[in-house]
Amino acid sequence: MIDVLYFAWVRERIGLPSERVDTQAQTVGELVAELAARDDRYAAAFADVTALRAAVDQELVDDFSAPITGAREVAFFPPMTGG
Amino acid sequence: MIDVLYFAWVRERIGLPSERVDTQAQTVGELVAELAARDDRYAAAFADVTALRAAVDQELVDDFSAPITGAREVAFFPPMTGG
Amino acid sequence: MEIRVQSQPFDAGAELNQFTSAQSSVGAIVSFSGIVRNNSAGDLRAMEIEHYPAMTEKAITAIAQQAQDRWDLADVLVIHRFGLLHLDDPIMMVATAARHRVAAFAAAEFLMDYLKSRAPFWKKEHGGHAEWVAAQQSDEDALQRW
Amino acid sequence: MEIRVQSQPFDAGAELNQFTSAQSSVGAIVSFSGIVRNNSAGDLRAMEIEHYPAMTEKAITAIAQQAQDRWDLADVLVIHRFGLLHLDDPIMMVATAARHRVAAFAAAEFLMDYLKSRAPFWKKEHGGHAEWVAAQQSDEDALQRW
Repeated sequence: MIDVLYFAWVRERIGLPSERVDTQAQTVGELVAELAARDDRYAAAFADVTALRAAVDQELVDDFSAPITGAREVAFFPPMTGG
Repeated sequence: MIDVLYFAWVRERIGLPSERVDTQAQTVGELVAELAARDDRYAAAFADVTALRAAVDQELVDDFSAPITGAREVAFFPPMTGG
Repeated sequence: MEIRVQSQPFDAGAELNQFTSAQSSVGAIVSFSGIVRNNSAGDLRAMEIEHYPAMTEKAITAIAQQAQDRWDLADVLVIHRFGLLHLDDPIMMVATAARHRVAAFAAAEFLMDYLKSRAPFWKKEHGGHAEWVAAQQSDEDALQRW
Repeated sequence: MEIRVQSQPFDAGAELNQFTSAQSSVGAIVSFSGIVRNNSAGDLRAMEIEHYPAMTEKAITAIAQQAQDRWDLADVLVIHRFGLLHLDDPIMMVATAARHRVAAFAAAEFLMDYLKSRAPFWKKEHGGHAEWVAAQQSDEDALQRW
């Protein structure tokens, strides 16, 4: 079980800020594939992965091949717009 | 007649903040040569012209060949240390 | 080093003075304040800032630590708001203190460049319609110079 | 644009807030404050700042005008003191306001680089003995980047 968090338009498209997911996915990319297959809302949220960023246990990952084994929390969001 | 102003250590070496000078000098450099010839204090102030900067009518000049004909005020000082 | 993530407004001038008076014999203080400006349509009613609470302070602290490792800084302050903001409200500020101006300026710009693209905030403009602010390629490119 | 040359102290935070509130829908405010720091011997009692009254405001105005010509700025503030100052006293400040942070930062650094070497101020440190602060070659070199 892993906590999956969504922010900004990813959250809006999926309609949830977070959920617990039971998954065997080993990488961020495998988790994305699983989620995207769920229904139209998830498919829309994950349609363009180049527009998405992810963090594993609150650390930004460089790309979606990043491992999630042992992770407690994975977050998906658009590129940050702080400052 | 021209007003000649001195600042910082130039002022201290000459012992005056300003004076009126009767001169036929056509350039900053000619004025420096006249002043430096006056006495030891002036000679000390103008000994190293590379350490000096000048302004003619409150405009910094690029070098001492700058003309002073018609000018009302010439100032001598070390490189500025504002900020 | 002080990092604050908050929904309440802050007084940039008071923060600058407090930051300055906490220093001793520092020659240079640089501050940056980010303020809600209008959208391109000119009809902004509010700006909503979402963030990732568990990550935000950690991410900003890591960025500030990088700045301290890189330049000879006496101190760093970062304040960043989230929630609902209005036109001309303060969004965030950074301040840097150093012996010399070059370090204070470089560190403040570094902090801003990284906060822009690497701190987990997302801005939504509420105007005629609501729209998430898109990340700028120029902001991503700005990281290349460091 | 506001240029002030004065002997009295000023409140950098209050100046920053007043400058900020005078803007409308500006995204970025950068400020720099210069503060009296100790000399290398650590025995500074006072810093004396001499200036060229007839030239000072004119020179600073020309520098600020150059900054406004060069960047898309909403406003510029420069305050510079002269006279006798003490450790940790504010010497001067600049503030710049712009839509975007890049212009606000660049203009503030440009102003500082030029004020350092092209505004008619001379600093004397009164410590164990009194000494005029020497201009740094690095400050002269800093002008080359603009």
